[in-house]
Amino acid sequence: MIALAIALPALSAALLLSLGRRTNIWGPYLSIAASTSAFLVGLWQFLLMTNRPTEERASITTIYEWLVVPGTNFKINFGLQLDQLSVSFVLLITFVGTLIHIYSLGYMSHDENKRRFFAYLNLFVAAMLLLVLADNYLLLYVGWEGVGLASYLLIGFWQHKPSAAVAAKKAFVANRVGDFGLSLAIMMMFIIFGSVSFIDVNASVSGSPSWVPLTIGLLLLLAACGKSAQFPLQSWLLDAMEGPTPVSALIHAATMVTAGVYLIVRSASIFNASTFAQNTVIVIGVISLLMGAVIGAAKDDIKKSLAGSTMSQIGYMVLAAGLGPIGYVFAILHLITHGFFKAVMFLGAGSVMHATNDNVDMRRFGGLSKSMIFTTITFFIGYLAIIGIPPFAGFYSKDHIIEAALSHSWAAGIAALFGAGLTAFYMTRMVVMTFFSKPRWEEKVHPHESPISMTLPMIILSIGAATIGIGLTQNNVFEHWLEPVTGFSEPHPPLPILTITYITLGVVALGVIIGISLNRKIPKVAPTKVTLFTTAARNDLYGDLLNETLLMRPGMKLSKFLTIFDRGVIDGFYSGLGLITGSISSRLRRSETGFVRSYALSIVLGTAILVLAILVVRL
Amino acid sequence: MKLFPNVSLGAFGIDPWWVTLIKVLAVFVILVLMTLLAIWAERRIVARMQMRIGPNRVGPFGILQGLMDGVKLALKEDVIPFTVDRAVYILAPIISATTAFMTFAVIPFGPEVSFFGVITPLQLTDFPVSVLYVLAIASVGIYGIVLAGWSSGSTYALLGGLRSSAQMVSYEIAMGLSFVAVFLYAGSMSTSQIVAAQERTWYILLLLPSFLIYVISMVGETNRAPFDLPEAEGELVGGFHTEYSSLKFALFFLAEYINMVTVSALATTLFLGGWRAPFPISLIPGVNEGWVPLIWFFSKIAVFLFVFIWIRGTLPRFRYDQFMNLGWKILIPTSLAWITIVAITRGLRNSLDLPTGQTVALLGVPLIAVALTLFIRDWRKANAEEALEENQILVTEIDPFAGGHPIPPLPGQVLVEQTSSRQGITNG
Amino acid sequence: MSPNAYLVLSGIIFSIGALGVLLRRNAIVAFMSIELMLNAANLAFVTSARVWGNLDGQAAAFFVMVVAAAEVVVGLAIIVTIFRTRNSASVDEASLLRW
Amino acid sequence: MFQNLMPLVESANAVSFEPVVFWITGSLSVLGAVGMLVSKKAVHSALWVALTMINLAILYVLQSAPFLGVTQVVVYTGAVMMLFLFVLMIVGVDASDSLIETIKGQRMLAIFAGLILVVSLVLLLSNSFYVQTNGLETADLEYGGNIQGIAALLFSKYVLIFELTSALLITAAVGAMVLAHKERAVPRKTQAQMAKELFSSGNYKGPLPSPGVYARHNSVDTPALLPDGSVSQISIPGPIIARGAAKTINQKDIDEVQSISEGRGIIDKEVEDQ
Repeated sequence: MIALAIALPALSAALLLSLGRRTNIWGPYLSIAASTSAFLVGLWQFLLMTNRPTEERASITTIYEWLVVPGTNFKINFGLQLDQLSVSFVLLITFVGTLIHIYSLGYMSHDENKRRFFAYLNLFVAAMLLLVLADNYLLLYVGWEGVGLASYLLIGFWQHKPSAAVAAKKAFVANRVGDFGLSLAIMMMFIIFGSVSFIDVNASVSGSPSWVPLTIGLLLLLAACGKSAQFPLQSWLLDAMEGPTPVSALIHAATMVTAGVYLIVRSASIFNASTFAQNTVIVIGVISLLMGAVIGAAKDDIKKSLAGSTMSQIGYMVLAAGLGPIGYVFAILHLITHGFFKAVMFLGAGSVMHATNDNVDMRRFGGLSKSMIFTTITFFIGYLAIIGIPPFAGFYSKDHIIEAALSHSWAAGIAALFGAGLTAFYMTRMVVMTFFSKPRWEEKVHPHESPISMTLPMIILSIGAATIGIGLTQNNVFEHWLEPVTGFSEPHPPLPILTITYITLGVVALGVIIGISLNRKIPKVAPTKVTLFTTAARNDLYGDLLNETLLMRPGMKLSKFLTIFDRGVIDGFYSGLGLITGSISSRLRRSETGFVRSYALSIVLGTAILVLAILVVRL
Repeated sequence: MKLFPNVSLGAFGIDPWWVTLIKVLAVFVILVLMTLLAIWAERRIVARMQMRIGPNRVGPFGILQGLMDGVKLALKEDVIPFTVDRAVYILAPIISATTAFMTFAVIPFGPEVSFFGVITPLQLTDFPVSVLYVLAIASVGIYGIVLAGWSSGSTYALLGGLRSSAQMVSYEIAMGLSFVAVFLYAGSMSTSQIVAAQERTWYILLLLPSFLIYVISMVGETNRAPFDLPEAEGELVGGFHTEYSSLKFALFFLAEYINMVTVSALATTLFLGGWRAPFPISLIPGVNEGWVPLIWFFSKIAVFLFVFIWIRGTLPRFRYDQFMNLGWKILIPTSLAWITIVAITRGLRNSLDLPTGQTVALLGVPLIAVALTLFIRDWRKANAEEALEENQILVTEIDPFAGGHPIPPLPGQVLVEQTSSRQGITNG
Repeated sequence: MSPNAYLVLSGIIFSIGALGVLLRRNAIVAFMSIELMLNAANLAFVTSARVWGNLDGQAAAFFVMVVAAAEVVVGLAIIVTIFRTRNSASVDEASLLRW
Repeated sequence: MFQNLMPLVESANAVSFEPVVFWITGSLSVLGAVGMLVSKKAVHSALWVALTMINLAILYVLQSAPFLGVTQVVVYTGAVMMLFLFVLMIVGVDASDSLIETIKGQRMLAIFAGLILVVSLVLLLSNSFYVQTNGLETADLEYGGNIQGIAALLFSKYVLIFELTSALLITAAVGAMVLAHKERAVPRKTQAQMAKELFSSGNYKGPLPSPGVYARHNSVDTPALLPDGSVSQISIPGPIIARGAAKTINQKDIDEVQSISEGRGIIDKEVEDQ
């Protein structure tokens, strides 16, 4: 049944891509219908699940036996695991996905390749659902690559722009680095555990020597870093903003980039078994969360700024996931709330771009609240949610993460707290620069509200962003919901919880105030006389440089060496083989005289010898 | 599953050696005599048809003329041209004559008779595949002609040989196919069994199409007029035996006449009830017993021989391509269709126990209907084509620019005045 | 009479046929040799049928004949075509397909 | 040849005619095979093969396979070998092969291989593979005879093969036609067209009119007159014209020709002369 949720979008994508231009008219609607029905299927499954007692909620459906190696007991099923964790994802993906489909209808209405766009969106939904529903790592890997492909296609959707094409390539390559880790991890599981299904791996990880979960965990972390744009593989995310904004909202904010967090949470047993791996996760999370916030604060491009924010928020999730049982639930909770508020803000940004002739420079915005009332309100709700003002969603998730971090270590806690302040700062900066302050747009720009198909998803998402946090944390309902899958233990922070909350709110307020006060006067062009730190932040904190020096140059050197090695030694060996074969052949082929009778002679000789042999044996 | 009763050829192969020897001699003598008579008859009858008298000097009515001709041929100088392939050249007429004699071994002359106290059938021998044997020997007989043509080293002879063998091979197919219906009805390929199976009804009545095809192909098979193309003297001089003379030529001559007798005898055996008396006479008791049937048998052969001669005196020679067309495009397809019908009829009768009459009605009516519709359709088509040809002189006018793109007129069409359409173009 | 005599005869004729293929250059004669080999095989079939006391061997021989006929038809057509283009029926001259 | 065998065939197992026939026909068939091998002319080879095949047919009949025996003659001798002869005559009537070997070592190796084959086959096959002969009497009687037995086999057990073979045959026939077919670039000329071409070239191909036709003198130097009275230039041999010896025509002749062609008859010579 749940397979339908995957099959429908996949089928729709296949139809739209294979039938081509003739589906131009009805294609987008089919696509929306597929996505909606996937959501309905997910919802129904969810309702069915809630009606069952806790122990019976998880289920695995084997569609068919996928890979069977005869003679061994190795076997991989094409199985779908529907449990509390995956169903949460299914709902998030399909719900936000459907809304963004609808949004795209308005946003992409003038694009002539709309049909292709929708096909890719469907492809993404199908792949993402496969990723979260897979019951083993290999099938997850299929979905993982599928979303990578969809992401690549969508970032490069406007391939005619060189920047978009390059960005797509960059995203693809950066993701490959992560995928390399995932594939190695899967191979290790296969070798060590003899199985790649979640259940078997969970069962056998506890009995294995300590280096096993450590290695696998680090490899999985590498994969998560690639997919979720965490340090040091973060640089592609900012460039990915070259894609259409709905894509940024859906893939590069709400869903795909969180796949890394899902992977870590799904592999909880592995990380639980290795403290070092867990600590690495925390470190990565902290670095990413601070880096993202700093980048977000320095960027003038609204989408890039939001991207930095995404990186930062995912840093929070990774941090939470690294905290172990006390953090998994909050990682997922933050993931969901983030899915809503970040989506609404991206959609808002898209709406703003729509209104200002696709401008993304915040220095050319300002005062848009007067002409775009819905956008402003929904964006503001998202803003309140992300900086963590109660009762908006972000407050509940982020506050819990900070508590959990504090209960793990002071360092992590304070970093998280600092990150919250930074978040407040750059978000305030963004809101002020965009919606308030004086209008700085160009002459020909006439800001206007977006059509209903765009505002409606924003409104729905903003309602979610406002209410979902309180809804999910009421009576610890989400903790209990996820507990059977991820496990949960109450964090015990060194300070009373209420105190922490107040401190957090204080830090946030400080960030807001700084943000407002620093942005009283906004120059139309970014000032050049700035501190070294700002320059670094504007340059993504030299993430690209880091990648270049750490990975690219040594990689190129290695490649060059390998090329020489390949040409000289390996090719030499095989060319030598070829030469030997060739020279033998050119001598042997002389026997092919072209005379039928010579060939017949060899046949008859053979027959004669055969008969002779029979004779000898009989005698 | 037994479709047919056990065939018993027990009467054959048990003769004492001297009976067999006498039979062999008898067959040989009869064939030679028949040849002599046939030659005489042919000359006399054709002469009569051409308002001449024919040979009338040697013996009463010139009846010994054939013998005299033979003696004359034997006494002539035997010329062997320089370019021949000697061995084959000599072998060829021998093959021709030998095979001609051999065929007759399986022809039944009559029922079982008392032969100096030995009860034996009036037939040299018989075996389950006698008729096939006839075909086999006939196909070997072609070698004589081909080899004669080849070994002569002369273009005329070669072409004649090739023609004649192509002709015989082609007509052998039609001939073989015409046998199939007989086999289906008789349930046997042995001549004596086939004659036995015709005790009540002769197959000429049941299988008339087969009979007609056989008669046509037997004329072709024996290279007789109007199918005597291999020796079409206007084109090929004497055909394959152009270079032969004296006794060798006599052998070919002999072979041709023996073959005539043989195919006639085979036709008699397969379609005319063999040695049985014709219908009203057959009611008289005793006519189908003892030595009497020899009369009927030889009368039937005589009738066939007369037909051979008659045709020769009447019909002009075919052109080669027409002749081949007749064989391949008419006789063989017709045979095939006919065999199919016969097979279905037999099959229905065997499996459903339908009497032949009902089967024929069951199959025949739709078949005739189909044939009629096809015929009417073709006839109409032909009429329509004829009308079309007549109407082709009708001139129609076409506007070359009607479709916006100029087109040339078809035959019989003329262009309308150009000015108006030109104007149309410029205005538009 | 022992059936082995027939088999030996079949073997001898088969060998002569094989030799014919090896020694004769005329394509048509080579072809005849192949027919000879097939005939030898047929003789063995017929003999075996008699030895085993069932007719399957004869049926097999029958099929061999039919297939041989088909083979001859096509083979000779090929020879004629080759003769038309190269004006020769020697198997040695059609030797372009070599190194 | 055949008919005298029948008694032997019918009781082949009982009467010891079989060895006699076998030794005669067997020797003949080997003779034919060897003859094929050594004949210079392909036609001779074909005849030798035909001899072998006929003898093999007799051996079939001898071994209770009368149907196969006859089929052998019809198919192999009558059709296959005849086809060979046809082709031989098409591709060169008097082509006689040189028996000198051109491939180095071929003959020696071939004979070597052939010897091994013959010797080992003979040793192998004479070494009693089959100890006893069951004979076909019971098998034949089961269906009522040899032909019926083969027919029953062909149309029951081997019916699929039978159908496949028929498909093969028809394919082969079509294939042969395609192979032997010569694509014509232009349609073949009819006899009438060829005649027209011949004469329309202006080069007169018919018999020349004899000199002196419609002329006063029946001699070579007198030109013939055509029915309309004009002079036919080709009626006098060229050398005579070249020598200037040709007679001229006077009006009287022309009138007379016209008179003849109009049916008024010859103008009385004597009257005219006077």
